[in-house]
Amino acid sequence: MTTTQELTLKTEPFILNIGPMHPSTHGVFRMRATLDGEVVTDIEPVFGYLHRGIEKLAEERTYTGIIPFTDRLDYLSPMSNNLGYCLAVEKLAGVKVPERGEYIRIITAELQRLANHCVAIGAMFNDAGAYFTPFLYMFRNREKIYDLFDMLCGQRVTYNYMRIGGVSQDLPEEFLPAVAKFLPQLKKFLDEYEFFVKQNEVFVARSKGVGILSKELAINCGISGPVARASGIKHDLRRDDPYSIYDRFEFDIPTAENGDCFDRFYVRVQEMRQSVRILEQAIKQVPDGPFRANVPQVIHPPAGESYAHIESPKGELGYYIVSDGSIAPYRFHIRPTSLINLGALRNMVRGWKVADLIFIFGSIDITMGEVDR
Amino acid sequence: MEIDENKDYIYDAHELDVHEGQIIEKLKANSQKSIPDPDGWLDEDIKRNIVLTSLDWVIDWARRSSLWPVACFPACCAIEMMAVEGPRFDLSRFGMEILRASPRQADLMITAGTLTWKMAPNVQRIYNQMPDPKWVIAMGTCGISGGIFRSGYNVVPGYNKIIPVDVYIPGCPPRPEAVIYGIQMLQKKIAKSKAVPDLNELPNPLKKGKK
Amino acid sequence: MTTALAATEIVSQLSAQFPGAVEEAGTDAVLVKGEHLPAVVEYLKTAAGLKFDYLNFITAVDYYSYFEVVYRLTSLEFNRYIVLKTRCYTRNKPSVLTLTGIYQGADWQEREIYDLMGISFKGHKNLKRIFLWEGFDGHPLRKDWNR
Amino acid sequence: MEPISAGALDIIQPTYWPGNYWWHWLFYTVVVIVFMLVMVIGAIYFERRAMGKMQTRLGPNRTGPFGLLQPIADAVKVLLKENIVPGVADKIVHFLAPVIAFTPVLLIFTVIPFQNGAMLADLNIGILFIVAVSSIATVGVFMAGWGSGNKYSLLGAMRNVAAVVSYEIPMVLAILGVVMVTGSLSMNDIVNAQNIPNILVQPLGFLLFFTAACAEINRSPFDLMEADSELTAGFHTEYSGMRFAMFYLVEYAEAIAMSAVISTLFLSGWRGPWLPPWLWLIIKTFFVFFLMIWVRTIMPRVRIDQLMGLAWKFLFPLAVINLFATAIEVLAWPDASQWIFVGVNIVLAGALVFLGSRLFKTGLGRVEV
Repeated sequence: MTTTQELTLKTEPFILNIGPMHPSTHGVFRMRATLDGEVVTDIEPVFGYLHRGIEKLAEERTYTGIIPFTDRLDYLSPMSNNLGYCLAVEKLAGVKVPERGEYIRIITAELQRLANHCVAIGAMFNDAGAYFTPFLYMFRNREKIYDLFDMLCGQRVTYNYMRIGGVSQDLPEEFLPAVAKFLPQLKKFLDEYEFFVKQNEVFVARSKGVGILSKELAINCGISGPVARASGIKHDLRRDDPYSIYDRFEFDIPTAENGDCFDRFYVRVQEMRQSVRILEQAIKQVPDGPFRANVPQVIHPPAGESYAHIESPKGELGYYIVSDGSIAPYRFHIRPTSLINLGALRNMVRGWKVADLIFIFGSIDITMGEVDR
Repeated sequence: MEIDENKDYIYDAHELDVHEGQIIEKLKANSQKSIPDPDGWLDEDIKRNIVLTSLDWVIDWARRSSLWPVACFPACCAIEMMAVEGPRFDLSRFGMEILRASPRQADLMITAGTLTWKMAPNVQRIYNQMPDPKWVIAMGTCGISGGIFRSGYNVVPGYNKIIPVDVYIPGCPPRPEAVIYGIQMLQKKIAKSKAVPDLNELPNPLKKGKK
Repeated sequence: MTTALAATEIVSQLSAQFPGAVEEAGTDAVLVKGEHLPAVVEYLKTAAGLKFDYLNFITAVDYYSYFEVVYRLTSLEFNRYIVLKTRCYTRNKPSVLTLTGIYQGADWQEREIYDLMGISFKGHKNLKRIFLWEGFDGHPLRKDWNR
Repeated sequence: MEPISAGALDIIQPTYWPGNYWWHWLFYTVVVIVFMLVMVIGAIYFERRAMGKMQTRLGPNRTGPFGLLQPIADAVKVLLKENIVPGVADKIVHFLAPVIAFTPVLLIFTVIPFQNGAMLADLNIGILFIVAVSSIATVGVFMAGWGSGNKYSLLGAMRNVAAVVSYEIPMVLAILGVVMVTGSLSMNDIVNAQNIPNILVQPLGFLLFFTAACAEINRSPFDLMEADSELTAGFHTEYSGMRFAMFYLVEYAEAIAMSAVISTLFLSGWRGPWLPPWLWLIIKTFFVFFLMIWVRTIMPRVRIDQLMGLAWKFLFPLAVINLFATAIEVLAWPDASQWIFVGVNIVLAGALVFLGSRLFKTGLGRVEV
């Protein structure tokens, strides 16, 4: 007589290699996923397919010469990267940035946050399987932000706009009116977009309660940015450790409770609204005056070390610079937001389906340029 | 299969990693010279003064009108590639909105981004998986020569060390207009190619050892 | 503003808890002896009034005569930070104790240091190269590394 | 003993061939194949342009006038591409899969009337034939997934089989409602009986059949077997050149065939004023196809367990209720005007869909598949 014990099927783990060249790994991320049918039982991330050795290359460049590298770190938000790096060097060298320069920096950084979240939200929908539509609508608005940057520095992606002690060139006359004209359009678009997304039953079913990241785990993994705030951590460096002139603006820090994919989407949309709020205040207050401090092209900061961090669109982006008094940094380390935010991916995806694995990964919003550096 | 929440973060895929490392080292040793661009036929064509037939014209027209790119977007240029696909620049006008995720169904590889040695075997594999006829556009300075990362220890100085490249689009990253221009250049190039082979040049199975 | 926890403030507390653990106390950083590091960090993480529960980053610097591993911890509750450092004085197979048991976020950062700087972390369960491939010659971020 | 010549004549000229002559049969076969190919080319162009418009872009407009030649260029190019068979593939299965997937789609068109009686075979079990034949394509898909020797393909094929097996049931139950109202299984009779289009008499049946048909032919949001963002290209990841073209053709031909079936069953097929009947059929087919494109453009993909949940928890109970309601109507008041049932059924359908969606939401947990 056969018992239930004997009838149990012997199963083998099904190992699926996802990436490095896969349509929704946001670049060249690779996962070795162990599947049980459709259920993901384990994943092992493999990195390094875009490891360009920026930290080593920076040791042979001058301090100003490193700024182009920072553009290419997180290529979805180069302005924020520039800002973080310049803050670190200014902290090291003790440079004071003039008022106008500070305002220009804030405006560009917040516009960059809008542009980044456009892609983050759009790509997240693509990973959920929407055939490009939400992505392209977001991209249409992103193009408008690109136009503004184009006006500012003549580049569309890698701006190389900020300098140590300010920015490379002054605002063109038509820039601020253009921003003022763009913001109401974006606000209207966001209302519309959020309405349609929340009405979409399939998206809600796919995202609510999926890929939950608990608050404790998020803190333990060092996760920051919208992902952490979606898990209920009310931590924003713009508020908790104000750099530049963020203490002059009024804005809220949107948080959510559940820490699922829907909350990550929701927090990003709310953050875009807050960025619009900051921009509205900032463009009214821009003072006249110099846009750049009087800093030599080749600077020799005193020997020492400095760490400056900013709230980049993806989270805490930090630069740790050790100087030996020469024209090049002795050691240049980047705190990679994307790499550290991925730290909890394995805990988030285990037990979910393959489709969810892709979706949860998309909802974290990473850039491989920053993960691998 | 039960999911053990407390299972340690250990994998026994060491052999796989070692194997991957060996492949990379082998490729690195073998690809020190640039692969010449596959347009030698252009000169030859002019020399021999071959007239394209109308069948050639039809096939070339079909090939250049429907270039399906494969998704090969390692780095920064991918953003501009997406912008080209996007509403403003709109690659769908040329019938190129079908981004095939599987290289088996694609004709064109737009290499948007820096190539690292760790990635090189994968790119080569994708290229080999594409069915003939296939074309490659090296997009951006990193794709052409390694760009500002050229001196890096893990960066391949240009895609043409790994795969033959048809069209180069400079820029870091190139603007979408430049990308569209590059694609049109490729279309011109395809329009000149000879699709139907000469019967005299084909190997004759009846005569062994002779063409 | 995240304020620095002055080294002098904490050093007496640490010295009382772990005699001989603090090697040197600078103005902005505390230099901890390698063998005491996990215990000190555990104490900083759990002790009431400190609660350094958030690991910002780990990195390492090559000073030729020694390697310095830098840890920056933040207390989200009290909005304060502290920088811990530890040194290993050997160039041949330097090693530090791991923090993966205390902070999960330390995992990949330690692997990165192992990969690029060649410092191994004792007790790390999955210490292998993260960015470069198995068989890559040397550790590129070392100052004496040559292509 | 019967003369041999009589038997031979039976083979050449059986009674069920249209017009009773074999050349009619041949002519219709050619017409059906050409019609399907032209429709597919039109559908591909139509879909790309329509989706372009919905996505704030243009869609193909450079190749030929208004981009009309784009699908032809695609077809010529794909047919002339190299055909790769992977080394680990099962060669025979890999070769046969597209053929097996392709044939049943052609067969569906044999029983669709273009005009009163104008069809290749007026089977008296036409709709049953469609149900039977349309699921054979799954065998081809599964062969493709298995024969490719690719893990992504296998996953996609397994998903497809699971989906088709589940969605057959609500689909057939939805059809039964139509059969009860019209009283026939023959496609021609179904169209002839529709003085009021069945979409009004059977609104719930239409919704169920449309959803189930979308799932069965793997249109978005149920395109789990291709699932670009997860499984690269799903079951046809390893197919290139002409084989891939066949799968691409199958995808659109199935969509067109299902649209034609829906317009025959629910939108009164070729019937309509002023225009010639075949044009009405094409217009209605493209209207249904447009609905499919619309859904594809605006919906993310569902997960496999949600797909199953939708079939068994939502569509199946609704289909059964619909069947009972129709049965009562047909049995109890066989002579009442259908317009009364139109009103009753629309109200019933609205209420059921509303209640079902509320109930379905509460049960949207994880289901192990």
